[in-house]
Amino acid sequence: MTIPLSWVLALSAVVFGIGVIGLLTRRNILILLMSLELILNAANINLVAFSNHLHSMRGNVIVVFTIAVAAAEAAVGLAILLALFRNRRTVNLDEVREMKG
Amino acid sequence: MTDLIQPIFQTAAWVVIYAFVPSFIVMNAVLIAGAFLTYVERKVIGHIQQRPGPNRVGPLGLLQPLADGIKLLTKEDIIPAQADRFVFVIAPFLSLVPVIMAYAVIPWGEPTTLMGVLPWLRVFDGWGYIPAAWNPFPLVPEKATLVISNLNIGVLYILGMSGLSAYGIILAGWGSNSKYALLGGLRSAAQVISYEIAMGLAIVGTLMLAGSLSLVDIVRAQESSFWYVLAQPLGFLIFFISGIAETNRAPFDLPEAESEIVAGFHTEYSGMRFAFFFMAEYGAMVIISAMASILYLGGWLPLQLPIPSALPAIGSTLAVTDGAVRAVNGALMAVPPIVWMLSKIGFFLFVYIWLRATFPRLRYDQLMHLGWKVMLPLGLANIFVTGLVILVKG
Amino acid sequence: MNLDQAFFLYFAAMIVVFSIVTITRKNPVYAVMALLVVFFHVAGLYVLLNAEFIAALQVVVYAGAILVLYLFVLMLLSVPREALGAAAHRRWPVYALVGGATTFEIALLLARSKFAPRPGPYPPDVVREMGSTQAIGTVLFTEFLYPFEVISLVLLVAMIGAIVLTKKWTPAQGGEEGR
Amino acid sequence: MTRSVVLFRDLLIPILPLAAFLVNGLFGRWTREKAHWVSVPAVVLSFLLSLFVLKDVLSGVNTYASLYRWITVGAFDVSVGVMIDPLTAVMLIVVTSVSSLVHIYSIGYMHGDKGYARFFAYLSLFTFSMLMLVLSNNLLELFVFWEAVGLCSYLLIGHWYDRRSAADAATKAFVVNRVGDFGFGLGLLLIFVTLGTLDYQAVFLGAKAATNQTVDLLAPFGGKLDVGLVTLIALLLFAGAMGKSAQLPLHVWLPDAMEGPTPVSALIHAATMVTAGVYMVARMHPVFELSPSAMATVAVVGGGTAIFAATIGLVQNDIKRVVAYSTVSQLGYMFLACGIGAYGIAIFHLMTHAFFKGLLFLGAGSVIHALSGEQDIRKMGGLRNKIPATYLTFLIGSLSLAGVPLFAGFFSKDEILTRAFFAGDLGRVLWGVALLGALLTAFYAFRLVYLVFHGETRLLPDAAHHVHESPPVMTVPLWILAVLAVFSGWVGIPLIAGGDKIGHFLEPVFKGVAHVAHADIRLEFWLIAVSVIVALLGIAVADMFYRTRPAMPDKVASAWPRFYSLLLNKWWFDEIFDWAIVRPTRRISEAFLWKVADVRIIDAFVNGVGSVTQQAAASWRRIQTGLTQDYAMTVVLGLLAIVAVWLAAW
Repeated sequence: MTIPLSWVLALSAVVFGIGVIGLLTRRNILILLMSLELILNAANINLVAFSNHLHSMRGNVIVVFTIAVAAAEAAVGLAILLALFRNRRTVNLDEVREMKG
Repeated sequence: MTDLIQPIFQTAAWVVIYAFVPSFIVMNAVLIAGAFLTYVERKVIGHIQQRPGPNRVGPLGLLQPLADGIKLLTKEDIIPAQADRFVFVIAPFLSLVPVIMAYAVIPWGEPTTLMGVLPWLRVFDGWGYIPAAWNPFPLVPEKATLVISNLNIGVLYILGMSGLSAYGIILAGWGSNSKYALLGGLRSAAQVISYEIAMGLAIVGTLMLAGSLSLVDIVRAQESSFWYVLAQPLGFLIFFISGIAETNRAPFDLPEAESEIVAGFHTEYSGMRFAFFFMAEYGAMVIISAMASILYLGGWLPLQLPIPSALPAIGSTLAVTDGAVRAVNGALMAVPPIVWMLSKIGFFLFVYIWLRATFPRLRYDQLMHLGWKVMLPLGLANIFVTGLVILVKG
Repeated sequence: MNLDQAFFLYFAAMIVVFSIVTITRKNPVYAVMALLVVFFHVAGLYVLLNAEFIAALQVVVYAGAILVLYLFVLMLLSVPREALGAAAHRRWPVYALVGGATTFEIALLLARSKFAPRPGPYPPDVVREMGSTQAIGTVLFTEFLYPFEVISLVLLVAMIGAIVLTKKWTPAQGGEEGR
Repeated sequence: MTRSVVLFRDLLIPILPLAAFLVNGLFGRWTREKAHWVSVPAVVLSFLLSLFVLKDVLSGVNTYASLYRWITVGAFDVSVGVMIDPLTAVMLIVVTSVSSLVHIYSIGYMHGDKGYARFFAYLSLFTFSMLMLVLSNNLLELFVFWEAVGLCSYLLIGHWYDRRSAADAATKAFVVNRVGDFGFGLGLLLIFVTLGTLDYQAVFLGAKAATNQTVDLLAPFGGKLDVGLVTLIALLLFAGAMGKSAQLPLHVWLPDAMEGPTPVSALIHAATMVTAGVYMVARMHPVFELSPSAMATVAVVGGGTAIFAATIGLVQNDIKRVVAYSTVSQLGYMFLACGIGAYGIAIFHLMTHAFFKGLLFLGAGSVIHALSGEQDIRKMGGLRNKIPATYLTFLIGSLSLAGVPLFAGFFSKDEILTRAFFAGDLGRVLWGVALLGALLTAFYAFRLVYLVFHGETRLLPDAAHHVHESPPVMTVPLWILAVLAVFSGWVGIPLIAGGDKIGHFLEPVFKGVAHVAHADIRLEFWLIAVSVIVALLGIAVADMFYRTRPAMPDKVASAWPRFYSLLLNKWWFDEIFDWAIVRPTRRISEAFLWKVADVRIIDAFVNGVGSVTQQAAASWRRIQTGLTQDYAMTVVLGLLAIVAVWLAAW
């Protein structure tokens, strides 16, 4: 009872693509962060699939790290969002363009 | 045709026998017990406060839960006009479902024949009415452990489910579109997240002793050594206090502090939706009690007194003979394991109610202070000391 | 088709559908709920792939902590619904197209690749026997011990950073007002 | 003790002053008046540890260890390491003991200075650098710390940097040293090119093999001038030593260096840093030994400097400058000893000189301190009773410098003279020169004593009131040094008296050197007698000139006015340098380097780069939209392109 590797890879590619599209098109920073989580999950799915496929634990271990990094990313990202909202009363990314050249 | 249907049938039979039937039994038992627990609570608190408690419906008021249930079922179901309907409707389910799901890994007792039911079911196999390929009964085992699923990550599973209970509360608060509800929801979410960390850290101590994440294995490990409350008294305290906070019970019931924010996140709820939150709360209480029993009091294991002569220092000074102790131990052993388990749970539930009747509610900053600056460091210290002891003793 | 594959198809379908739901909701609360569904099904997928420890982690950390944090921040912000404005920015079709094209390319690349199985020390039956928790622990605390410590440092720094960023500085504390 | 513990203990010797430097250097703001509580214990502890090292070396334990692979580029492989042998041990003791005493002395001398912590920081840094210099086991490490002590010297001469003269003197010291160090650097390069290593032991082994190689110096110009490779190396190294040890004609910086605080003069410009040149020549003696002409150069330069500086010392009026010229002269004696192959004696004289010259400088500092900053000996006189401790110790130092028997300076200087006498024809000539130098030395030493401490007071009236003896924190180091200035010579009592312990001690280091046999004990005795008579004669003349007949000096000066003015103006060295080097350099700089090269070429290029960048940025900045998603889009487009290329190349 096995699942072909290609199925999982296809799924992760699709999730990755959805995440990228969300990241590129949405204005709300919260949704952008969630898109990032989708991208990370796509990568994690790949890691676990290959871990299973190659009979190795390394992929799984790296997923542990990824989840930790995702937690850190969420904490810092949301903190920045809170600070931003406090100062600018907005959560829309295209209203923040101080770095314009 | 048979090639397709036969495996589906067998799978379905497998699902029914292994998943559906036990789940059905446990779920209903828990819900009924939860309802009955409200009665017990009112009665116990009544007696502590020197008043009789409910005593009108049925003998000793025993039918009170039933009356309450009928009342809640027939009550008008109100959804506030400004509420987010979808979130408002789904929140009570989100709060109850994880609690019920958590029961899947709670072991209730030793492998048993269920008083002979299981072998009897297998008798159908021999009658020959059913073609062998279609026969679901060979799946029935001789003996079954009293657990729906013995996951090898059981503890993590319970932690995950208890973490999810924050969703129901926070979404109920937000969906109601009311400031009391929102405040209650936020408080609850912060509280649940905070205390889940301390709880997780407390559990790690026992996990290190048992060397497994499976609840069944943890009980087995205590069978061959001793109850972990003896080795982890600090961990036990942290776990139980965090558990009370995790279930939003007094004295940590800030999310529903009626004097400050009316009824907290469920201010706007009524009828059966309201009842769902209640069932979730009592279900979670039972889960925490069961976890405390399994992790620290040996689960279904009977209480066994130590043999005096085996005690190194004080054994000879005791005026009790080994024989007497062995006799008592034998009597304790004769009590069925599930009774042990249930009575331990009952004990913790009693403590829950007792605490509610005794302690005043904490202030919010006190609650956070306790969680982050007392429980968390103590939990870490507990892990450190446990690790050190394991290292030293090899 | 066997039972695992059937489960996989179910999980995959749910993941894809709810991922799309996540990135298309105007109200972030719905997005969070959709993402919760996605995370649960990803956890299910991990169980299918013999990684039940990762699955538990997915539920405990992703669903139980990270996503709750999102929801929490959402409540704290309490952005008025009118202030959100349009969901996507004005050039979104172009951007979506580029994103889609990239995905297509990656899919093509994956489709053309060959992944020969190179049996390692942890075949599925061995993992099932010892439990994926023990297997991961063995590798994590030997081969990956140093990265593990580094990750804990990363988390600590992120925690401090989040606190510093969200703290309300008063003049008495020597910070700029309203920072 | 295990080897590593011993090594660690030895390393603590330089590390302690380094730590003191770091503390005072980084936290000087807080240590301020308490700076010495950091520096003094560190250096004293170093001294105590050095005693252990000496004990080990006495029992025959030498250390050679590479600690850290420093630079590895191709064949160039240099480690940081330590080498401890008897020579190092002697240097360690000298450096740490004098440094400790100077540190303690500075507590009193620098009291109330606004750069107190900075002063101690640099002093400790100097001690660290000097210790590392003597501990190093290869030439590059030596060179690095060679430069580091030069830096400390620069920093400390310019301690009172708000005084123009101090700042100028610091710069002068730095620049003149660069001239010598340029030669030193070339020497190192030549060694590496020839031998492929800079490690002492490897260099010594390799130098022997390279004895017969020659270098054609004029090859690039089409000419031909073959010079022995080893000679060239030795001379280049000696150029460095000349700069550092103030030998003719690179001596000009040392007298000016007296602008620094007096403890600095005592430590750096008398006892330790300036002797680094002598140490280096002694350390590199296997190379020098291979080239008789280089040896002769060293001896002649040393002898010449000895007499030359002594003549200037006769007429100078600044108390510190007299002592400074005396230092130059005594360093000349050390090089003279090196040049005739008597390295052990050179090091012996280095040690005794460190003690008595350190004493003289600190004594001079005590006088200056007593007179609230007055340095002109014409304005002193009759201080004998007012500052008795300073007087007594200064007198001991002067006796030692003059070479009066039983004082330390006598044994070492006399041994140099004796060895010179037995070192061939050139040696004889140098012996004569050195003997004359000894006469002059005794004269100017006691000129100083008489002018400062004896006779009528010539103090300015308001200065006379404030004359006071220095506090114990300054006089105790003086007494300790005075004791050393007497007894340190006794380890080198000549062979005829059955001594020369230090010679035996250093013998393993210089074992390759051909031992000059003492031809005749009776002759040697007569030589000693001659030098004693010369020393006493010098003192007697000084006594006559400055005590019994005070009119004599003026009479002598007016009898030979041109000679007197030549001496008074230091043989016009500064003026010659100014005319021959400084002014032409300035003229070229002004006319060409500044107005053409700098303004027209370099500035134009730099400004051009700036304006091109500005204009380019003006048009390119438009792609910076400030929208995060545009940047994310760029990332995704990059991914798209990379995967596309990959797919295309499949």
